[in-house]
Amino acid sequence: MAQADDWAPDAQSDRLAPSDRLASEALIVDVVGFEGPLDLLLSLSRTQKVDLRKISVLQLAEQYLGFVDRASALRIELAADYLVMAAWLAYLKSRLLLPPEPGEAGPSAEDLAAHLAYQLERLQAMREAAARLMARDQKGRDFFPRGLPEAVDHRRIVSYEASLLDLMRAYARIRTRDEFRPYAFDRHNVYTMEQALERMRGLLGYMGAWADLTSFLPEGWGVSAARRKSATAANFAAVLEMAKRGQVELKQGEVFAPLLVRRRGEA
Amino acid sequence: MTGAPEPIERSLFEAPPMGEQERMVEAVLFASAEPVTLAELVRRLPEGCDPAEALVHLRRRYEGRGVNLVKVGDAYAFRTAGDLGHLMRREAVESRKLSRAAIETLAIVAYHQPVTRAEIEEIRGVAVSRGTVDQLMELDWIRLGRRRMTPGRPVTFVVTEAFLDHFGLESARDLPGIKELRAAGLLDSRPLPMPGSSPSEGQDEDDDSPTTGQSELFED
Amino acid sequence: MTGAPEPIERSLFEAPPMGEQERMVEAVLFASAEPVTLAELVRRLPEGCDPAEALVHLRRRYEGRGVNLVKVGDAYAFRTAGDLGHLMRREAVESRKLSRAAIETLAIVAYHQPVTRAEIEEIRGVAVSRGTVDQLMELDWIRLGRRRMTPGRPVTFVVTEAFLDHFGLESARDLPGIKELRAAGLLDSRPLPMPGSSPSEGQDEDDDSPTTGQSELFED
Repeated sequence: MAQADDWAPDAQSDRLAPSDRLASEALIVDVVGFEGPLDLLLSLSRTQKVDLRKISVLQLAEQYLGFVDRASALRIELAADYLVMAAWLAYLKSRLLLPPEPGEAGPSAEDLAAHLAYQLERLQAMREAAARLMARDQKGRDFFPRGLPEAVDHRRIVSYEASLLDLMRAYARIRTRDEFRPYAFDRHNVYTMEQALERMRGLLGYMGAWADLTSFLPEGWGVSAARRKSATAANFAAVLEMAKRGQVELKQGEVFAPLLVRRRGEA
Repeated sequence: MTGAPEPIERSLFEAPPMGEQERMVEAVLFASAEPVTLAELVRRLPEGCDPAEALVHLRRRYEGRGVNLVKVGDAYAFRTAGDLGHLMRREAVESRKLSRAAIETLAIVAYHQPVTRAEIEEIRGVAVSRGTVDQLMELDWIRLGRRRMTPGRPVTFVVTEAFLDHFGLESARDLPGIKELRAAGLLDSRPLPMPGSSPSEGQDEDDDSPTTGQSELFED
Repeated sequence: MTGAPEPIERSLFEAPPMGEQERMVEAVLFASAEPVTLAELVRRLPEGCDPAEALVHLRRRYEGRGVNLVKVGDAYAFRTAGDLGHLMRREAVESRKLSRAAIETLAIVAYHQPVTRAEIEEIRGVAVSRGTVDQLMELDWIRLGRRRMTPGRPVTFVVTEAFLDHFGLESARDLPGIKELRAAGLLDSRPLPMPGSSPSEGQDEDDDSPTTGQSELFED
């Protein structure tokens, strides 16, 4: 192949003529433009201009190896998968050229070559299929659904929506949180608002005159600072909620003064 | 559809035959999100068309059908025939996004079923409110499973057939694992901040309106 | 409208005449932007109706009109005729441009479904990039299928009804050129001559037994 010959490595790659430089730049662009070795092979195979089933894998291997040589001569970093493919093609090439070893097991070189040709043909076929798919009439572009869906009945049924993607992301979010941050949620020293609300509701009946909110700390939560803080905050949130519901009244004489609470309707 | 024979001597930029114009008006009215005025039809149909006449034909065509062509102000639209309104009941569905607490709880049940409430809390790191579980049970996405044969014999939760149906799964085992999620690019490998510690996390919570957030915490 | 005189001695719960059933199906389908399944039509029409037959009549009635009755999977919908798209430009939604990788991945899922990620990579010869699957799932064009019953039990992907709806397909069997591709053996999961020796198989993904690939979906 002429092309393969052009790409043969030559010693003077350090001093490139302008035309060579252009060529090398084109090569860089090309390498970037390919989606991996199979894509590159498919492009190279087009120069043979034959049915992909009748393609010469030997010729293709040579073209590919030439390409890789050329790239390395131009000091283009090729991704590992390009080099893996090069090694495999070199192996295949040698197997195709040499007579099979007597008693050799495994698939013949022809089988391997045929499979590569099949892979290329299949990739090409899927590309064409993709193009045909996208060329179809598409909803919202070529044909349209009802623009004014009717909702006659005003009875509202609430339906909660969640997609599988939401579900998986939620799970992923929880799991990765654990992965990256050792799970150390200290529930022992956390008093939740729900707990506080539950307890304060029970105490509602006993609330008479104005009483300091801090006097409602649950037993055992006033000793350590962390526990006291958590319980106070929870109690505070709980009485705010109860005040919102009209169950208790709150007052505070001045900033930072004790917060007083009593049952609503208490004289 | 084939009206009078067409006069052949007219210009190249001939308006399409009336049958074709009727099709066009039909399609435009169908796809439009609002009633369409005659002026708008004139603008949208090819030069030389007579949408007023096409409307007359179209109106007649839909007479007595399940859908009628009606005039709304000075615009036109298709509407369900008045006597069939009772069939339209299911259209009035209001969809809401599930709260973050609910979707996380649901995810844990799906991935870990059968799972007890304590285990859900262990995994989420926060208490699970009764409202969340109730909501998921009401949606018929989770149900009670067998009791766990451990001290206290806690109840477990499992997902339902309705759940599989809604999420298009054949079985809960078809859910991808964490490795697969990451491999498929569904999962950012960057660690996520803890709730409340970053603004981006704050946005996540925004889909819960403050009222639903509250009532979930303070359910009776 | 008034067909044969109605026999009065028949039951109160008699199904309405076919012409009336056709009107009902017409109204329900017209009112919905999404395809409506046959099961849903049965649910919504009065007891004893035969929406399947009504659909046959209705489909014929709308043949060649500006709006057509189309089948999407197990569901039915009215859609404007494909040749009139140019009139609806105002309604057109600017769709996100899909990358070449996304388009090819979509095609591979559609033609090879159910297909594993490893198989998609094997066909394209490159890793499925992060976000590609994500994007296609977000569009609701692909979803998870059943896990493959091979070592590692990898998840599979299949296309959705929304995909069929978007591309105006009745079923995945109607994909352009699928018969020819199958006849040419290009949809087979052809076994490699020697496991592990093929270039694109580089990784340890050979856990999928290649034979299970096709048969599942295209059994008929």
